[in-house]
Amino acid sequence: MQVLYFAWLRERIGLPKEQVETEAETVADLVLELKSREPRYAAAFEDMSAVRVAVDQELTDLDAPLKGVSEVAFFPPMTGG
Amino acid sequence: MQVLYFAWLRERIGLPKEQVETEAETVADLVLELKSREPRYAAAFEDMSAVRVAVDQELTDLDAPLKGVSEVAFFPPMTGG
Amino acid sequence: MSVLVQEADFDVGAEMANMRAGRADIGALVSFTGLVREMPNGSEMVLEHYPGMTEKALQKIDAEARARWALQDCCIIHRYGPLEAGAQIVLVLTASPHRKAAFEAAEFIMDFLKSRAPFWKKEAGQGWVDAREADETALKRWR
Amino acid sequence: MSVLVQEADFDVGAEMANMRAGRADIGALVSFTGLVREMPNGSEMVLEHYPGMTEKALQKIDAEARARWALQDCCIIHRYGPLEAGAQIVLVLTASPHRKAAFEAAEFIMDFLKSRAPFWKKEAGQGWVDAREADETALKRWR
Repeated sequence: MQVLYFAWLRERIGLPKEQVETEAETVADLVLELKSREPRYAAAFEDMSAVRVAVDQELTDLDAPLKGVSEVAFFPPMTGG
Repeated sequence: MQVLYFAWLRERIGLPKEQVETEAETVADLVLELKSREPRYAAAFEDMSAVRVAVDQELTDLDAPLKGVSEVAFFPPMTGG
Repeated sequence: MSVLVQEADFDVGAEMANMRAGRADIGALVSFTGLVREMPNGSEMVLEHYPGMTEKALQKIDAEARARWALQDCCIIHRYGPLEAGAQIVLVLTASPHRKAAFEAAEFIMDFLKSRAPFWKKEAGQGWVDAREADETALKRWR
Repeated sequence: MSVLVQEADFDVGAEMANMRAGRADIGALVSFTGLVREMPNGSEMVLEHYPGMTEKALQKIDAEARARWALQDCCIIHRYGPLEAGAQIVLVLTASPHRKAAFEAAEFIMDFLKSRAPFWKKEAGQGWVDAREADETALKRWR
């Protein structure tokens, strides 16, 4: 599964995207898994109220299932326009 | 006093403006006076709910006093924009 | 001058560029352009107006909008005379730091202009256009 | 295509002329242009986006607006990359027979675009711009 990071999440984690092999069933599970890996993930995902998630390029939430998913993205609240 | 007519009021009365000497105290009085003059005025002012009035270029109503006024205009509801 | 009443056409892009020129504090620029819609019979209309009162009425609407919203600039251009189908009739431009004020002020100006500025449309072959009840109703929103 | 995500600037006048070309049934044309406002420190910002998802999100907003209002046409252009103070960021154009639909649809699109399209602003010397509570609140109007 491709995992993407944008804005300050990209900066804290230190890369724009990576290939992640995981058995995580939901986005929340994936976040826990990443946090346990390295401090930079723990720092990025410290306050999940400031993090938004998209699964296969659709906005969703932490409960979203990951079965069959090819792309997950994490980013802060959007500030376009 | 200068009296102006616009749109179908101008067409019914047959002129865009005229000088009127009057003792009328209000716009309503002026309308009565004009109606009594000639049928074309009576026809133009037949349905006053379809007529709007401006006194010295400010929208107002039939009760407006005419003392000191130099310009009165009659026209249908506006359809600009 | 932010109010123009003219027979000539106008250039929306040029008016916008003009409003933006020499400043970088505008966050939101809203434009409304009113156009002559194709008519079933005939393709031309004539817009009559009340010279003198028209400018005053538009300036009053412009001043009222500036008093109600934090506008950085505001511009109203309204044409008169013969106009073909597809032609531009009116332009309202509003500039503000934030979008809500720019949108609301432009809507407010159009709502008042529609039934408070002395213009009358006559369609070729159709006669004088009736005022729309909806235009009068639209004003109530701003009371 | 009515949705464009691009680094290049856009020409509002040209986009409007394009929308009006070859037709005379449009009565109301509303544009919203979002601009980079001058910042206290530094005069540049960078707009990051999520290629692929951005286009999808904007197309979804565009489709939603067309479903809710009787639009004759609709166009969204959003830039990304480095942008100087005064630069254009976003353009929304809506065309309709009547003004109410054109105004509402443009506001709706901007309200959703602000907090639902994947763009993030970083100001030079200031860091990432925080989302505004007011932008989230603005969405409630459309429920």
